[in-house]
Amino acid sequence: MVVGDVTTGTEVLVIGAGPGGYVAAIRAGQLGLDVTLVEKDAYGGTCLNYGCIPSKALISATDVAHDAGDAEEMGIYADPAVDLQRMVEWKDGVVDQLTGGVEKLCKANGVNLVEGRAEFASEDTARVVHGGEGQGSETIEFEHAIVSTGSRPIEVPGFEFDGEHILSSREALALDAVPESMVVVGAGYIGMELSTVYQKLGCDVTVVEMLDDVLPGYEDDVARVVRERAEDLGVDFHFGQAADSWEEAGDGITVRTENEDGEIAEFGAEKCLVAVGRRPVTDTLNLEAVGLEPNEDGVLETDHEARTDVDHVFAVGDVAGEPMLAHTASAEGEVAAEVVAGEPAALDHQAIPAAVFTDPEIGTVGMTEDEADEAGFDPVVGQFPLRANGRALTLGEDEGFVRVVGDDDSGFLLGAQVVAPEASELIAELALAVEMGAQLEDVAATIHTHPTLSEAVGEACANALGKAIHTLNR
Amino acid sequence: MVVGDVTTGTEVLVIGAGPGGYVAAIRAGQLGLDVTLVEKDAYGGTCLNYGCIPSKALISATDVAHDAGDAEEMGIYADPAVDLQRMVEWKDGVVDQLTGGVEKLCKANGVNLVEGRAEFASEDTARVVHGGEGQGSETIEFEHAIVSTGSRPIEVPGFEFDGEHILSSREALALDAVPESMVVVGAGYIGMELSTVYQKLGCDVTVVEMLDDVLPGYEDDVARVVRERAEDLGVDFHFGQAADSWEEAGDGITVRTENEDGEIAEFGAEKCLVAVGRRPVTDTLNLEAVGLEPNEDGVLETDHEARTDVDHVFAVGDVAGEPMLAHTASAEGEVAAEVVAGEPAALDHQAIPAAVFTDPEIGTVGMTEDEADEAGFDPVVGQFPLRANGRALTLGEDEGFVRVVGDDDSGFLLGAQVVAPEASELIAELALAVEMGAQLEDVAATIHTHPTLSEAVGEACANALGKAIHTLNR
Amino acid sequence: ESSGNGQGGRVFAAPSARRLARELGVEIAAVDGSGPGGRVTESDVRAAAESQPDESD
Ligand SMILES: Cc1cc2nc3c(=O)[nH]c(=O)nc-3n(C[C@H](O)[C@H](O)[C@H](O)COP(=O)(O)OP(=O)(O)OC[C@H]3O[C@@H](n4cnc5c(N)ncnc54)[C@H](O)[C@@H]3O)c2cc1C
Ligand SMILES: Cc1cc2nc3c(=O)[nH]c(=O)nc-3n(C[C@H](O)[C@H](O)[C@H](O)COP(=O)(O)OP(=O)(O)OC[C@H]3O[C@@H](n4cnc5c(N)ncnc54)[C@H](O)[C@@H]3O)c2cc1C
Repeated sequence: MVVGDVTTGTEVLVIGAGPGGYVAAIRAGQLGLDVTLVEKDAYGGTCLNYGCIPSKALISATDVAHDAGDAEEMGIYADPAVDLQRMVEWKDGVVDQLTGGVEKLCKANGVNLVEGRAEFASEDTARVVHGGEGQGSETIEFEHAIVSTGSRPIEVPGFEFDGEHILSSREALALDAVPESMVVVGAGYIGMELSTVYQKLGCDVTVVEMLDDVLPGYEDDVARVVRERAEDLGVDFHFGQAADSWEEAGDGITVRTENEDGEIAEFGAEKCLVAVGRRPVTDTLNLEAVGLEPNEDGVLETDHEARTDVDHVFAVGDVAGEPMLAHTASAEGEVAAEVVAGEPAALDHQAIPAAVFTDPEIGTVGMTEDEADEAGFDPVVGQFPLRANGRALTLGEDEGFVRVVGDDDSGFLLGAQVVAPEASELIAELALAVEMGAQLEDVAATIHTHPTLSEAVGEACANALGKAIHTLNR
Repeated sequence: MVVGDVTTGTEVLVIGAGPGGYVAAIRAGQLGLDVTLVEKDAYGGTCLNYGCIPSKALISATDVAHDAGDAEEMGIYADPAVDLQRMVEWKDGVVDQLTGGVEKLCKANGVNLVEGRAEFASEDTARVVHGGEGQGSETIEFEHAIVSTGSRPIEVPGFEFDGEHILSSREALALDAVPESMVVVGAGYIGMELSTVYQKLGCDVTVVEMLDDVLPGYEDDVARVVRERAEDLGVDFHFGQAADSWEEAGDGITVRTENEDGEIAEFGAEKCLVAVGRRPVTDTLNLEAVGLEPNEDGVLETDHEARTDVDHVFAVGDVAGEPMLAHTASAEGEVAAEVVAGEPAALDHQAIPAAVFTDPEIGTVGMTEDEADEAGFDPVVGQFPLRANGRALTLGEDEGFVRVVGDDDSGFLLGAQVVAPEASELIAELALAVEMGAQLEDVAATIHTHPTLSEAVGEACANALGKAIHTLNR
Repeated sequence: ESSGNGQGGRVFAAPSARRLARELGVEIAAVDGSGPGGRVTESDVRAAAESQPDESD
């Protein structure tokens, strides 16, 4: 045994304190379990430190400046200057407040916090190497383990992150000055959120994407609204282009891409952000020791109780695969903790909403029309354009729509696609409706406050029933 | 018969084209009824022309300017200049777009539009005097009438609206320059919304209110959040003061108020806005001719089908009394049209949400804790502070809370009080929940997107059940 | 085939009813709903639990 090594025991060992892990730990603590949470880096994980929160902070702050500079039509004359370093410091303050809160909540719920990197040593022990030189290590015996080690950005071959020329989203959220120009590789949600921010901050953004539109996985008409707005802002898109190589050139770099036909294109920029997806963190856990093996995508597969193939080991969050979203991680974390505590919990959610914080935002939940059709339903669709919504006009933001998909036979609401200002909030009502097994009529007959964007939600449902007031019904 | 007088007939005569009347007319048209809509002034009524829409347009535009000027902490340096005249023109453009839309929708649904002032002539006829000199008049025979003549601002004796010194909300929404200073009489929702706008535009606002806090009718802790924010902005409040008289003084006026003890106070200002409530418009309709009489508050009383004491006459919207809200007017309008068409419609809504567009906003629906108690429920309350919500922090707006009231025995959600950014949108999910008879658990178990303000809604419900994650449970 | 509970992986019941089903050991996707559109209510779940053979030993 090395110097400083001790052995401790716990009922529940949680590895990784992101929104999957810390929520699992708090819930386990609430349920009276003895729980130990190990984190090697920062409480709150990717989400609070390098993901959701920093990105939304910069998006919102940028909008405050950008909107004021773009409102002459409203009689507002301003030429805001942005000090990115100070904006990033403000963002760091927000992060600190939230991560500090997570730490306090863990303690208040009786969670033992251990700083260090954990790996499995056997079926029921893990070794934790504490951070920092000579801090020693410890062995933790556990009855149950919850793995919540999250994910890391995928690197494109030849584009290793160096923090100077080639950035991951993490570094792009902590720059101290706005680059003059940036090539963004990947038009998924992270690439699109950050392209929008930097373009609004005055950076010339060029997006290169292998597929033929932004936001793969979203329906064409949803993606189009976001792409057209980004184009209006000045973002330059190149589709069907795979990032091939790069080299330094003058003060910046040249990024080379290749299309299907093998044709090469070159894009000069100060920096390059690579955002082509994320991969579960399973390679550093010594999973064999506990008898587990991730699948070919690096994912720890789980059942409806968030349990892996090894009965007393659970996996939640990004490490358990798609959808890689913070609220999925937390929902899974709660279920895992409750199952460990012997409660009849299950991952039987009918509705996992998702949001993209572009301009305008996107919010989706449940099935698209095509998905409903494939699932054997008889889809009926209702739609309402934002330009017919009074609140959208008073906000000066009238692009987008609310679409709902129901089943014609039963009237059940099956899903919704919203592209609109505050779509991330509007989707909440629709998620509740889908989760509860509401009918289109239930939402249409609910009174929506005037003047609000949520009136468009009610009207889209009414439209599916042929009785919307503020749009013509099919 | 006077020159130019003609007699026409209609199945449904709708008097007044506000959100009550035009929605009734469109719905009646959709249901295949022959419908005539008479409006003396402007399509869309108070709501679109002088109320909801203009006020929200100015609130939102003002915030664009104000937020940017108040964001040094975020690294944003701006000193926006506002040209109120241009802002009001932009607002007028928004109004025109919406009122034009209303007119088009009426026509598309086969509604006969008649411009002029209507009054009853007999049990089944109304006389319409067309607008403008020599435009003539017509007599309309109707089978059913829907009265939707709305309301007008109450005048305080001695404070007759003159459009120069003493303003109603309508005039305050159409000024061509920001006054240096303004006394606002009345701290109800209209007074508070406009005080906030003008203070943010640089006007020194003094609010005098007879009662002892802002927003009478709202719970103390809800009102307090809004009052304190307004005070931080610089609004000067004087409670327990009744407006007594005013006189010109130099370039402006002096407003005199009196407290309970008969003590007089004086407030100098450039202008005075009086916003002490609204009263139904029933005095110009010649109601006796149709056999109706309003109650002592000027209200036309109606039953659950929006029907008055006279079987074939309905009343909807402000003219039918509290709550005087645009979405109530529209909901009543739909019901009246459906009842006329022989559908089994009724005003059986369980949840009428309401919003106040102050800073932060307020959204409420259903019962407060006290109301639940009085109604014989066993109230259980859940609350979640915005400062523990990640999205609120990333918006730099972390004041306020979400509160939910449930019944401990049955678990049913009975009501909610939200004071938060976007409270007007957040209340939509809670209104659906109350309307559908959801339990606290249903909302708590629904996954809310991260990071959104609506997570606070889910957590408030979880808190009521003793299992919120991001706040300590009682 | 008519749409209904359990179709396309969807269960048309409120979370509270689904939790009750788990507590009572009822497979909710197999319960015929009596609510609007065939929505499964708490009383449907209770009825299903009562008519279900006792599987405990
Ligand atoms: C730029 C960006 C924006 C995003 N925006 C959103 C958004 O708006 N909404 C949304 O829902 N999702 C968003 N996401 C995704 C979201 O961040 C993840 O889905 C979420 O963080 C997953 O949570 P998790 O708990 O599974 O893992 P993580 O948050 O990744 O946390 C894992 C933790 O485990 C720790 N760890 C790993 N290995 C070990 C070990 N061996 N020992 C000890 N500790 C270990 C890590 O240090 C980390 O703290 C975004 C991601 C990025 C990158
Ligand atoms: C400043 C302000 C802000 C407001 N903000 C909100 C808000 O945010 N949300 C909300 O829900 N409510 C708000 N309201 C209240 C809202 O405007 C009213 O509740 C709503 O307009 C009521 O609709 P209505 O159809 O009953 O009447 P109105 O909108 O008042 O319409 C009545 C119409 O009838 C016409 N009329 C009257 N008499 C006759 C006649 N004899 N012949 C022909 N036509 C006639 C009038 O010209 C008018 O167009 C606000 C009000 C004000 C003043």
